[in-house]
Amino acid sequence: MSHAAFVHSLWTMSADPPKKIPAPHIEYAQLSPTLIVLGAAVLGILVEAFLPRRLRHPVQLLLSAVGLVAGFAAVIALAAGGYGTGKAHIAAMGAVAVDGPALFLQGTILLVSLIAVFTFAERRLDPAAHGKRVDSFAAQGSAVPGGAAEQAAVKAGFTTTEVFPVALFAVAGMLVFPAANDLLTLFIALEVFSLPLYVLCGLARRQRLLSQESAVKYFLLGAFSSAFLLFGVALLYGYAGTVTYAGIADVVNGTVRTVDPALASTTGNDALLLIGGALVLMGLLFKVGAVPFHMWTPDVYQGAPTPVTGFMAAATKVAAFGALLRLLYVVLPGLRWDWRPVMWGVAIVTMLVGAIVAVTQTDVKRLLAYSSIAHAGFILAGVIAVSPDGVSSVLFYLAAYSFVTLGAFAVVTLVRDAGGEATHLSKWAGLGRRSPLVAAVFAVFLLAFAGIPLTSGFTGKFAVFKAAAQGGATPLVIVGVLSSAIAAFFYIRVIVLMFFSEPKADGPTVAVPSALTSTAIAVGVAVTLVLGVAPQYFLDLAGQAGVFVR
Amino acid sequence: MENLIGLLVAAPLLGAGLLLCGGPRLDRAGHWIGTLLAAVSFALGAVLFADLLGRGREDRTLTSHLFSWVPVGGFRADVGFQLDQLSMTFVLLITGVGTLIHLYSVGYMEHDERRRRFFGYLNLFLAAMLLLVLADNYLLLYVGWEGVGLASYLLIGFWQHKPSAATAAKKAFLVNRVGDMGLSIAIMLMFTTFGTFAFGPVLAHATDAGEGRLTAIGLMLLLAACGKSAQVPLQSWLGDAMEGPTPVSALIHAATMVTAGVYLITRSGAIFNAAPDAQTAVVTVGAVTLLFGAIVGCAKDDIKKALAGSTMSQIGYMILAAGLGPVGYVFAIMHLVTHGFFKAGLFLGAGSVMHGMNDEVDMRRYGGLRTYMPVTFVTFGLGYLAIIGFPGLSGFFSKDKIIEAAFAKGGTEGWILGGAALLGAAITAYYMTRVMVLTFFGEKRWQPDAEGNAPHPHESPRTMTIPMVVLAFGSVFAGGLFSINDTFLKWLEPVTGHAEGNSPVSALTVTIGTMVVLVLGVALAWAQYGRRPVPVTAPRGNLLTRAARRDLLQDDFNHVVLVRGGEHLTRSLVYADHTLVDGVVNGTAASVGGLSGRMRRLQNGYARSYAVSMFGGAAVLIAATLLMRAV
Amino acid sequence: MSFPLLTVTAAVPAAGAVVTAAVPAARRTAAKWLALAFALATLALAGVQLARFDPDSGKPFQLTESHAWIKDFGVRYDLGVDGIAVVLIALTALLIPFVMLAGWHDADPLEGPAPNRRWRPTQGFFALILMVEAMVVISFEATDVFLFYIFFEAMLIPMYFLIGGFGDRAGGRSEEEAAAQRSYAAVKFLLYNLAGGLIMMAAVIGLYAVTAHQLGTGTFSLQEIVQARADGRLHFATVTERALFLGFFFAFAVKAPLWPLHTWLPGAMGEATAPVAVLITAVVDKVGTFAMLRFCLQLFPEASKWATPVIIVLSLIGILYGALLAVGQRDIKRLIAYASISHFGFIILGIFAMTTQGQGGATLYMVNHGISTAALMLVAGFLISRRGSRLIGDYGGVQKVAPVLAGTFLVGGLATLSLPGLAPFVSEFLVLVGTFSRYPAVGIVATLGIVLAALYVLVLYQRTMTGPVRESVRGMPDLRVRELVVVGPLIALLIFLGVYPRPLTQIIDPAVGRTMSQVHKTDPKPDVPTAPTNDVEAAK
Amino acid sequence: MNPVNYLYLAALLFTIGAAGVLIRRNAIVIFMCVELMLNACNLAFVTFARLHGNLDGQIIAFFTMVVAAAEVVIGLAIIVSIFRSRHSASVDDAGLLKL
Repeated sequence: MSHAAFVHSLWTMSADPPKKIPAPHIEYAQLSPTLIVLGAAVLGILVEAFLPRRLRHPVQLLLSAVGLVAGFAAVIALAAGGYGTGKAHIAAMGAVAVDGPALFLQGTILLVSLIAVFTFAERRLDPAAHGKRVDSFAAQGSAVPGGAAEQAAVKAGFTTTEVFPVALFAVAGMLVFPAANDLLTLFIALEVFSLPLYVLCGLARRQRLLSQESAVKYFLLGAFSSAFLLFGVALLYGYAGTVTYAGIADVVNGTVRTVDPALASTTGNDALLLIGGALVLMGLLFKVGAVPFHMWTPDVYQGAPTPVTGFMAAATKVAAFGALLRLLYVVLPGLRWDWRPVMWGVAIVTMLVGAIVAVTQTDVKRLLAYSSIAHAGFILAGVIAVSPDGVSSVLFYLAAYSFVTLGAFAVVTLVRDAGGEATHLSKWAGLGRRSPLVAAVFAVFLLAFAGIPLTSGFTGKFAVFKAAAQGGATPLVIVGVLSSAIAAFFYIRVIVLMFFSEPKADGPTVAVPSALTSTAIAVGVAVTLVLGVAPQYFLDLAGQAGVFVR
Repeated sequence: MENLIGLLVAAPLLGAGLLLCGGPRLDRAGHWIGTLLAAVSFALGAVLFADLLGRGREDRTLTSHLFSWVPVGGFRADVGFQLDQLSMTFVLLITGVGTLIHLYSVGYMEHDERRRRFFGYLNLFLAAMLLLVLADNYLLLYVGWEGVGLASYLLIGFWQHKPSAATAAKKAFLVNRVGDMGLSIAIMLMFTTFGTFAFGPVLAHATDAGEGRLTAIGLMLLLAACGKSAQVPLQSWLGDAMEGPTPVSALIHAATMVTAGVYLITRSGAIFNAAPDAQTAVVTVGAVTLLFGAIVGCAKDDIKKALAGSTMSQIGYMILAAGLGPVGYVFAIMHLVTHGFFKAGLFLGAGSVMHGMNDEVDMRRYGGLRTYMPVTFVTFGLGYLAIIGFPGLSGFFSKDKIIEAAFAKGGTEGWILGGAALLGAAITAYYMTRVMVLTFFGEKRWQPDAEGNAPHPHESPRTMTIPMVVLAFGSVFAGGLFSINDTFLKWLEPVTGHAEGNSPVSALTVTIGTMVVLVLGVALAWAQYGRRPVPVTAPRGNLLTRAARRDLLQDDFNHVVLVRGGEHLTRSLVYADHTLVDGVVNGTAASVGGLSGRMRRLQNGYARSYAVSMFGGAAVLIAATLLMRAV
Repeated sequence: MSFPLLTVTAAVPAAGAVVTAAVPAARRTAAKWLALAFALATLALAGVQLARFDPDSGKPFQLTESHAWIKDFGVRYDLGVDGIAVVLIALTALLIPFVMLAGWHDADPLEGPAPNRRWRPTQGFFALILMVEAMVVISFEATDVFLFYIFFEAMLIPMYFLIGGFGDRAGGRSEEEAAAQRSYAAVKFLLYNLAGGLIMMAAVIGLYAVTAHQLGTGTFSLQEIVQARADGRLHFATVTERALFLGFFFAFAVKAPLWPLHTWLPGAMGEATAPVAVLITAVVDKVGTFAMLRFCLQLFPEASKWATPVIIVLSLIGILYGALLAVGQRDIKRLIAYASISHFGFIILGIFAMTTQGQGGATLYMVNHGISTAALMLVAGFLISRRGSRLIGDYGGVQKVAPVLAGTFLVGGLATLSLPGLAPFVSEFLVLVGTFSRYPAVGIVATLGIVLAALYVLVLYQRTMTGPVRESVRGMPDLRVRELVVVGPLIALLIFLGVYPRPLTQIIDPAVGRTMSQVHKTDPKPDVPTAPTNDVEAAK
Repeated sequence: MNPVNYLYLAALLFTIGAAGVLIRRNAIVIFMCVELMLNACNLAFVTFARLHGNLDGQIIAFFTMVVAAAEVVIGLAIIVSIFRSRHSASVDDAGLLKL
């Protein structure tokens, strides 16, 4: 038929009375982790609305803790129910996958968030303002820094207890992100966890200007990247006529050829596929902080309230890598020969840039930011090894890394001077003399980052590189090893600073944390050492969880 | 009987252990303990000697295998002793002279607060030297070889507070190490050639090996000998070694240790016999050294250094003889023994003189001492006569034979060697006379020393004179006793073998020749120093004299070439290590740092530039992906 | 199952480290004695190992233990000792107590108020030493490449703190200067070795990839790999094998250290206190040479042979270079460090000469060098602690005021220049013979090393000990009892092993023979086979 | 006319938006540009939906609008707060965090 006629037919078709849209069938039980957390978040909002201030903090803490624990329990239940392996399938009309990787990552995210929430709730570090203990969040986010309103708020001892529900929303988003099984869900989840994070970044109690600046940067760049991602989604949709992973994959593999020739200009047009894929990839790489989409990381990590930084650094990475894995393994395996070389490049550049730039950093948080970039590179090396080993190694690495990161940032919150946290490295000189314990703990984390044997960092690195090597990516391993050598240099530098240089007279004090932060740090150390010495059980977990459902 | 051999070595070793670890509580009795143990091993030696004499000429070899030392794979080194006529000779010489010198030292070192340690070192030396001559394989010999080196190091540097002494000691050890290098390479060669380095098999199978290999071994052994026996080119240490106490010079640097080289060559005779080229090298070294030493000896004003030069030259004779092969071995050893007597005697005499002259060593400040220290004069005089080869005294017999043997080498070689030997004899007569005259004749040229107290020459105590007397007897009669119907030859022959050389000139001619040159030498010396007064400060002298005073510039050569060169080398290496080798490493680190600093500036804090990088990144990503598809 | 002797031998010092570190700040002395007790216990256990080790049993490894550990990586907790390992373990266990005694006061906190009540340098010092011991011991025992690698790497951390955390009193320099140079040395040590280790990690991964690819399941078990190679189930492509070999060897060569990767050693040994320096050169570095012998040769025989020429040349350079630089040093400890570089040259030379004498000698050399360097370095440390300066030029005439110190120093020096009669001579000569019998020229050049050794030792002795007594050393006390207790036994051992090394060689010999056979090398035969009779009588 | 042209338009809009983000200083404007990009995506979605003859794209467009709205809420809040503390909405003034 003629072209015009075809177009007309479309018009008329849409003019028909709309068919009944069947109510979707949702497996609530299998989505329960997400739902529980969301519920907790909503409750949290209500709490903010109705409870008196003094009660909010404990209640929020309790609420979110319970929520997260319950969520975790749900994950365990699902895993025990075999959803991780045998009964893995796609839930919610193909929107969400319930399979090994999803559950493993969700479990990790929930645990990490639980620990992170503890650090959120820490109220012993800052000196009591007007007799009221305060946490590291702004008295009133909306108030102008240093303005009358803020002073009043401080005097009144306000604290932004909204962070708890906000964080919970973010967690909910993160839970969906790695499980998202169509591009739309992916995008929504992305936004759902990004937006709260933007807010959280802006809520620091001290150095609010930095905090707000980081929020703005994160927000603008985040929005920018998600726009790219969305456009990529659009193009992929245009390519495949569907946004479900399975659907796209089918078209990619050429199993389905839905087109009547007139649509050949779009459907099955590889240009759309490649560009779209690249853009979506970029959106995810932005989240994991891979070069060249990494530039927000240092600024945001430095400016954000340290607990939030820890939370972001750990949880976001897990979620984002989860999504990345799923995209590459479920949607684009057919395209392997196109994206692998590109990802090689990205991985190499990321490892090197992260390691090299970190060498000259002078601020602990920025240092950790760059180190996180380098680690993103290492993980990418594992991602690129397109094999079950690759998946499980990445899962393991994420679990190991996230706890180390949390612990490290938790330690950072302890080292304080008059201006709040003393994050400039020069201030850390001689910390080992002043408080050997804290310094030792931090040293442990640094060594784990550096990948010294008997720490989780080593096991993870080994697993990832091993997968890469077996996947035939030997060059990646070499570069990885080299950049680890460079990275070792600055981790060691910090250790030298802490232990071998004389303490400064005006050096910072090390605050004695409450049980909350202590728990966070303790857990961090414990996980670091356990995964370093006896990783077999967890490797098994990751191994079993290494299969995606299609 | 065999077990006694072990004790022979053990006794002085025990002494060394006691005296060195015993601590101050042994200060009072220490020297006597040392002397006693030396005497004990002499006694044991005597007993064994008697035992050997009791046996038939052919089975005069005792062996005792103690334990397997280093068994690794095919490499078997044992600690085992072999006592035959050759080692027996040495044992008696070492322990005998050794004991005497212990005795002498009791008096000589009386006023030294570290006397105990001195005797400890002496005992250590005895033990090492005995090990050297008793070992039944080259590796164990090597142990003794370096052991005596150590002892000599400790003893030369005994007065460590004198920098000169410390330096001399170090020099001696280092030069010897060069020699030792030769020995160890020789042993390796033996191992690769024969699969073992025990005397028995090696010497038995020497002829089976290729001549080239044997020559190599021979040359390496020669190098070792040069180091230990102060032969050219490794002789430079001996003169400085005189920094040590005189008894040390007498025992180690005259009578025993320095003759170890001769022992080594004689012991390895089987190898040298099969390697004529090596032998040629040996005789050359011997001839050169005997002249070299003699010339140096003429120029020195320091009595001990003069004697040292003489020692060099005399050992030159021995090496020369040993190099001649079966013709000379016996005479080499014979001269070695006689030399052991008279040279030790001379040194002890010199020591006694110094003892009486507040340790003045410059002969130009002696003179006319014969009346003040008669015993010393007489014993020294007898030693003098012996060394210049005065008919009927020890030196005469032994040296004469060597000169004969040299001629017997035959051909031009024979004439050259013989001539050199004769010339050496002449010079010997000259410089020894010079020493004699300067010291004991002429008018008194004493001068108050640095502290301004004038010397009061006096005879030395008994403990010192007795050994001198005994040695004097030795230097007078030993040669004769040995030569009466070739006792010594018959005694050694089973070990070293012997061949009569066919000399182009008759023995008589040689003897007359020696007499003539002897007279000439003496007369010349007398004319120079006996007739006219001797200036207290040495005249500038002609070129040769000045060169000879400086050991014929050998040290200067070493200094310029080795020391300076070495210093430059090390200094530049230290620099290179820091700048180059380490520089590369630090350079890498630095460049990474620089790179980091530069890349860091990209992070300029402007959100928009971040956005640019993202945009660019996206572009690249897309481009790359498309490209991948394109290719 | 039988008593896990090997595990316990490593566990005791580890436990000791924990316990010692936990001792409250006030009870310094108690901590020291406690640590010493643990070290002695370890020594006892090492003794038991020696006793229970049967040199002549045909088994490649004895006292073995084997448990699954990380099966995803094919890693097993496999322990076992051969003749070489058991001897080196004994050496380690033997030296540690002396190191502790020698460093008895090195870590006493400076006068003045402690920066914090938890500040316990002394406890830390001794705990770290024990930790190092534990890790060294287990890396000697590990027969699983990965297990070895883990401790080979982890060992760096406690060493690093020992070097950077505890130095000599400043001497000429200001405290800051001293601290700066110290931490520079420590960082250099760590980065150098870490780089080596990381490159080795790549090789380890590669090894896994190969085994996993060819055997189905990846494995790190030394025996299994060797076995698989033997019966042809496992075959390395030439390039792969060489690459892997280089990866391993690089790490070991840094640790050993082999020229030109040595530049960290002088700094580290110079800045660290004498006992720690001993720990570095006598104990930790031995792991490197040991690993060459055990892993490089046994895992990659072909590649080892391929690399031999280069390695031989490098170690030859190392011998002469180290010696020459030692001559040029002005700092006592750096001098000893360079001397060690020269000696490590000998060890590596011996290993790659691929002869029984060479490898047996090299192994013996590791032990003897450990003892002799310990003796020399510790005495040097005593000297330095008296005067507070490391510069040779600041001493002179010490033998007059402290004869015993000078005497022991001399003996240590003589051992270093491998004087016959002292232990090092035996090993050095074995190495030389072993090398000579395969590469005569190399052997001869290497022999120059013994002359140079004499040079630097005697120069050191002359400048520090002899000559007129310097004002600076006047009234310097002689060795104290504690110090004698440290030096005496070491010297006794040097003499004993020099006269009667048989006990060691008996244990080492079979192991070396096995290594040789795995490299498919046999000793060159002598040209003139002498009558067997003398061999027989020599054997008895 | 050929609906494919709408795609070109979408691409054009998207590019304009992106360029705006890169060029403009004012945070608000940048943010608007981002919104423009999102809407460009919407256009693409509906066009594709049209081409494919299914409704997914159109539905997605609605989701996108919601998300955009949410972003506005968050974004404006943040921008306003920083404006109030710095009295400037220029992103180039926010340069404390760097290197």
